[in-house]
Amino acid sequence: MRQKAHELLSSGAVGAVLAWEKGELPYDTSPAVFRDAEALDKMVYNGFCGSNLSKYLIEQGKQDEKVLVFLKPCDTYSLNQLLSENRVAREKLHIIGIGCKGKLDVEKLRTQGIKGITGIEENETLKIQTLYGDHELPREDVLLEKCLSCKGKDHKVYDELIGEDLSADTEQGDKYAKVAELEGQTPAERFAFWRGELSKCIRCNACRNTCPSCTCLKCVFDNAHSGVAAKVNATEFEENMFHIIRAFHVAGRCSDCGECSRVCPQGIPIHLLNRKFIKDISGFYGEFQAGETAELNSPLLCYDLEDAEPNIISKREGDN
Amino acid sequence: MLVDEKGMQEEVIRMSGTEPKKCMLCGKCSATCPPSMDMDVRPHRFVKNVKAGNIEALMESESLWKCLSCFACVERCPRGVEPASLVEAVRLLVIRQQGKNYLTADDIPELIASDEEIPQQLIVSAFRKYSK
Amino acid sequence: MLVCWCGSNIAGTVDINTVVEASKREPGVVYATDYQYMCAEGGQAMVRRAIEEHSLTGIVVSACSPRMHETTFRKAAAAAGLNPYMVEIANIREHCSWVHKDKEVGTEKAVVLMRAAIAKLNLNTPLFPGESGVIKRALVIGGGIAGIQTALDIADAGYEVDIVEKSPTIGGTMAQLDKTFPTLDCAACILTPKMVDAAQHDKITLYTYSEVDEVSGFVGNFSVKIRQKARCINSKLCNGCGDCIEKCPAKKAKSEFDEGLANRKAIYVPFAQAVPNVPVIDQTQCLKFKTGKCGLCEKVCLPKAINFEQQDEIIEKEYGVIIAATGFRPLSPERYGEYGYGQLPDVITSLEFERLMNAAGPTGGALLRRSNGEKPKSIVFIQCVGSRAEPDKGKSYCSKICCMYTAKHAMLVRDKYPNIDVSVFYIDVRTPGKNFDEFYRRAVEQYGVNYIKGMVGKIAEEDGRLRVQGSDLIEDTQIFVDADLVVLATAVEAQASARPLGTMLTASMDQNNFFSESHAKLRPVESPTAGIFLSGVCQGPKDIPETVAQAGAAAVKALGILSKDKLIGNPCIAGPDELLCNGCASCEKVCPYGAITYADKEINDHGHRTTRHVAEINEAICQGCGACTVTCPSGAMDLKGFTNRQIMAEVDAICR
Amino acid sequence: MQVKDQNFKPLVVSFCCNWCSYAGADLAGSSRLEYPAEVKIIRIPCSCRVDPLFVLRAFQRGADGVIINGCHPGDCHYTSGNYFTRRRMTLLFSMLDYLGIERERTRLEWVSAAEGARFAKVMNEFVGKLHEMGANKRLGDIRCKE
Amino acid sequence: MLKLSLSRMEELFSRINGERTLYAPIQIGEQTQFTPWVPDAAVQMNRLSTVKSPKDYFFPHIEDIAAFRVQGKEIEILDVRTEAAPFAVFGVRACDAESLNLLDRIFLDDPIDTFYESKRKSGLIITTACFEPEETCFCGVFGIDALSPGGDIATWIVDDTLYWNALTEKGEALTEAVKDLFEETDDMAVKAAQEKAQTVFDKLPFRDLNLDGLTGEVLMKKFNSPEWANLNPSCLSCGTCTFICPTCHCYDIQDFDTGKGIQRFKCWDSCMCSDFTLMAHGNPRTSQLERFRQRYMHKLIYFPDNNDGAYACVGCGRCVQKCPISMNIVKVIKALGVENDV
Repeated sequence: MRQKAHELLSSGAVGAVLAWEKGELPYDTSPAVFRDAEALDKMVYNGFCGSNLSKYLIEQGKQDEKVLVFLKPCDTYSLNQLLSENRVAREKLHIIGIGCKGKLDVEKLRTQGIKGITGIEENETLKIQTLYGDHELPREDVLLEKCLSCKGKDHKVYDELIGEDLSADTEQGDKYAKVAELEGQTPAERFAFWRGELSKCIRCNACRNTCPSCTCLKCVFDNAHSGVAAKVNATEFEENMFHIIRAFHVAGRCSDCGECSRVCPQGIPIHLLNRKFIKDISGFYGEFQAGETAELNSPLLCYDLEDAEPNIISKREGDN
Repeated sequence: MLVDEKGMQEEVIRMSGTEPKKCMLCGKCSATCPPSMDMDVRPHRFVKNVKAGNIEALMESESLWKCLSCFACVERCPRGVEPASLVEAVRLLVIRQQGKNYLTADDIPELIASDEEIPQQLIVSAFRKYSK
Repeated sequence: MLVCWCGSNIAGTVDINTVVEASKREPGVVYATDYQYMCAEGGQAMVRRAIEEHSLTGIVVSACSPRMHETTFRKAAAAAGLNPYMVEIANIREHCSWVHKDKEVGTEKAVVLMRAAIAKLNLNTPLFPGESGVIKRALVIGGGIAGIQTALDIADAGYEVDIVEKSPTIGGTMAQLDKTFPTLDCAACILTPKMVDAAQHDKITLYTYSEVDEVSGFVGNFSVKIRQKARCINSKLCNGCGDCIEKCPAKKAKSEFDEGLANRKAIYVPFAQAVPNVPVIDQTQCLKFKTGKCGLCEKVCLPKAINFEQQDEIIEKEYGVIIAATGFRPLSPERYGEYGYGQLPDVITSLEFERLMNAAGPTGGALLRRSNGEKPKSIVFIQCVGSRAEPDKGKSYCSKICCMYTAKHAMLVRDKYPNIDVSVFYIDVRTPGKNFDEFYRRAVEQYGVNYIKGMVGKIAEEDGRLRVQGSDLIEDTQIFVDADLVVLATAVEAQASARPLGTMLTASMDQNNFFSESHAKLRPVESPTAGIFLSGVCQGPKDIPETVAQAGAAAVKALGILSKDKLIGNPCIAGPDELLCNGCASCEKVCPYGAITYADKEINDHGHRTTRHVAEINEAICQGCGACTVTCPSGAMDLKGFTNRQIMAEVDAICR
Repeated sequence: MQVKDQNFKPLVVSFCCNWCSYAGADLAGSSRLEYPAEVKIIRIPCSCRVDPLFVLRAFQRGADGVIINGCHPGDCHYTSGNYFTRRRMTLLFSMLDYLGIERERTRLEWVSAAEGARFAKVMNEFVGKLHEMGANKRLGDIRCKE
Repeated sequence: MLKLSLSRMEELFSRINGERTLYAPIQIGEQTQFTPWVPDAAVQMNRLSTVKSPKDYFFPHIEDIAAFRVQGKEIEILDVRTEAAPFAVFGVRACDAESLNLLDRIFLDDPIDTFYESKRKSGLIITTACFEPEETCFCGVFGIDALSPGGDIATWIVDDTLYWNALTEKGEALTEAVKDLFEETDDMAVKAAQEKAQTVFDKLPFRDLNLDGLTGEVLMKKFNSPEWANLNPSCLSCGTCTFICPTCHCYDIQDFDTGKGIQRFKCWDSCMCSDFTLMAHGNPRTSQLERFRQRYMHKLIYFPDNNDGAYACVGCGRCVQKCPISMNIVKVIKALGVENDV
């Protein structure tokens, strides 16, 4: 990867490389823009490159130059969605699809009581060195939540592929399992569940700002003229409001990349809101995966004369 | 106990699940009704009487027991009024007032023997209705 | 703030004084008063005076529905120099005083509705309507008597009109009729001259055997794609000699014009007086198309007008107005098993009866039984077949013309064949029209037609005759009439093509697939969609004189637009805030009118200049539905007159 | 058995499209058909003008139920508006349900200009249901309470 | 010094809670947060950093400061100020305790923030020493001794025993009230544990983070450093770092129209927000880079320049752990500090 980036950057074929940069600790890689071939030494690709680079292309694509970007299979769905909404110009991109066998979640290490991490060796079994001794863990136990419902190893948009062999078939769990479990509960139980989760929200906006579908120049919640702007969740209502509207605004556009839940400092399973919409859309209007191609229309931008009426909601649950 | 006619009228309408006010008096029910010729209160007038609240007269009418429950009137009525259902409901009123068994399983063989042309469906529905 | 009593209509259940006093406490309100009839001249004068005396920047009228008098008060405001869009109406009549009986409850609600209107008004801004041009040509869809009359009236006023007719000739259902009530003059004698007039009018273009494929645009500027189906005849070369028809060996097709009672050739003109008198090849019947062999017509055609290669042609034209005149079809009575239509050949519909009676019809005007070709001795007519029924049993409406045409039929039979007994089963005989009841009485009194009040329950064949079992409600008996022919007065039904056409025109339709009029009493020939007018039975059942009257009325309304050079638009349209527009084009995808386009524009955000792809609204095309506003996640797209802030202010005020 | 507050008056925001439902409500009025005064109507050009924000806003400010009324499918004055409404509101209502907000507090109805009686019937039904359920406690904003 | 067996903590908590509200690091789901203590709560004695710092209890995320009742055209101003009720926070770490001293510099300096002052007076801080630091900890860089924390009362947990030492008058007063639970003891066990733990501190990855050269004297140079352009692009401009930071103290004042009046409240703001510093004419900071730079310039240059060299960072490591894209103050210090003189 580094060699390819070096080649394209030094030849002037691209003006910038969007990739990951190694950090100060074994796991703190950051997305980075490299403009200098020398600096590519710091470029890294490992199990902690979970962040989705596609949204950065909105900003990086504004320059009058071509950008080389490395995308994992799931990131390409987000990029397709951005392409379909004219947020990124395809001709300015050189996309290299890279393999992925699931990315790691350092928080999961911590919740297992591992602290003081000073080194991580990545294999099927992770070898972790800490200030307090060494640990070993199966890789699959510390995968990011989003990798537990992997969309597969195919890249949906790319110019070339590198290291496809790196990809491993990830166990494809039922991504709707938790949504269905909640749907099966009583309204009071669901209400209690979501109150518990959403009351944790500190409105840091990390979910929104990382979301490759939340691409508004100015969010309605930041726009003093919108009438609904709010800097914080002053009441329970505002907690609900922010998350309902955010999920609604990305409904039919969200590719389920899982970044929202990954970045939430409070550990709120925000993706369960988006997945609810995805499940409903697929259930009511036919199977739909946003970002499958750049030409797809969001199901909220079209309709069918025979669409279900809202009473399908209670019909589906079979009770009330 | 339903003492007044108004109460009985409401009860008949409730039990039948149909609305006699929808009747436009086209007479199609009576035109189509097989035993209509033998009725004292023909189906369209049966509906009209329910509408007017003359339930007691209907309870004493012969038509009440002439109706075959063939539902031709229900099928043909352009307004969705169901004369047969109204007849049915009035019959039930009568049966309730009588308040005891008028037909037992033992009676059935005799009934069939007495009249070979008697529709079996009638026997079955009568058995269902006249015994409790 | 102005509160109307509407006589006792509002004042009866709303305490006007409380509303006035409450409004005075609302932020922004500087003056409040009330009046007996705000919409009357006195009330409007009061509105003007209040605006002038108190220098009002906006007014709220608490009165009847804005659908009634919003325009009235906007005009009054404009007369006093106030922008008409600075007027809001609180609907305290239809939505309040008329639905609540308790005065306290009504008053409380009226105050809330008034507050909501004030809250909205506080966020109103003056709006200025845009202008658009008018294409001086009308399109009439349907070439029956309605369409012909509308087209002639518009053409006579000096404007171009095109008629699109889906069958090969104009004339419509009226051309199939024998005589017309109540004068009994021959339909062809009064219709065919009009057909010829239309064909020869230099302002009228006929597109027969054609259908409307696509409509876009808006009042003044419709763009229409007309599909001219392949006739396989070059109309310009054809001289109408009819040699081709004579030689055509394929003669098994059912004649549509004769309601299937006679056959026609594969190449045919529907009837002798067809306009244009140009044949058409029925490709499903023609041997050349079916087997590749034949082509006799081509051989005999001297002007060489036959062209088997002809394809459908799409004609694109622009129109300022469109008039729907799609007419009707008689309902098929097959679903009513009691009549045996379809099984019993001597049970026929009224329109079939018209053809049987017509001198140019399949029997040459001789009334003969379908089963054995013998003369009938007794005929039974049955009215209300499929009309006045619950929606799942037929049509809920009265078809209006059946009583009269049945009387006509009965009379014609008795006149021509005095020996035939004629009975009519009816529920009611409805004859509200000039000379109508007299006509019906003549059938009874002069011609001895036997009217029986009651419906028919069953028709059965018995010894070659029809035994009609019905009710006689006057006698309160079941009766049996032996008949040789039974004629069903079938309900009027909208054309199957009406609803898809309505969708294309964005015209609203009622539950029976008739076109909805803009106002049942005051705007009966206009569709709620601007620039679309309704002519004839496509709006609802009516007889010929009514159809012709309405056709003329539709023409006049259409002329009202055609005669203008500019149309003033509705200023309540969408518009993007370019600073917020992401350029995602979602709005473009949901706009039903194609009013949104995208363009690269230089955007100046507080001196920060960037070039961005942003939405643009074509103000003449936008109709102001607001679909785009909700699609826009950033809230860049808003709807003037119904902005996000305004609607939320109303919500807030209601929930306060 | 839950004790119902007899004095509870549900607050209902009813969005009505200008062409069908608002006219239907007018017809209910001119036909003198009663429905509860707790229903307050907001006129919008088309049901597709209803932003989920408006629905939430109403609940925030203390509404106990929100009902959106539009033309019957196929009858939209703007051809397609109500089809978008149907998708949007189905999804929104489903999401509210998912968050545990009672399903019966939101409703989408098609009421034509000719259906005054139906308008009144729907409003009576809706308010009746809200009466049974009591006040909206799950989606209100405490700051907007008295 | 006093000591108490850990098995009797429930008793201690319930006694403290009796007098005042007690907040403690309690496990909720998979995270630990300061929340009001209730009997049998899962108090985390060993989990080092809570997601949010205890600053919430002194400088709340949202706080009403005034209200206006609007009736028609009448507006009435309502005073919503109240004296804070007494409370205590247990389990505060040395870094977080120090952060309150930094906040004091802001809020207790003229003009005094009375809302903060009231809470600071009523609040009591019980700290706990850190014997098992995380790899993200770097409080030592700012001269904080995690093994001898500050606050009103300091505690140490060694094996199965809690050691307790009051540091202030407020601390003494509380100690008096619960003294009967404790036994007197010397500090030998604590000392031994401190010595042992020091070896871990000496191995921390960021122990040598160098702050030299980050002073007001080089303000313009640092402001114009080309490094910002390298650091900034990854930043999502979310508010995570500012909201979990124990020293960030910016707030906004907003009005909420309730329909019946106005609720005026202050709420945390973040220099990462696009509307931070938004004024009537527009925003002087138009780019993400400027906002990103502001946060670190403030912590590392402006604040020490105005506050006797005290940096607005206590090395708690929260931002190192929680930044969604792992861009944090450590990386900034390394990029701009003395090692890279740019």
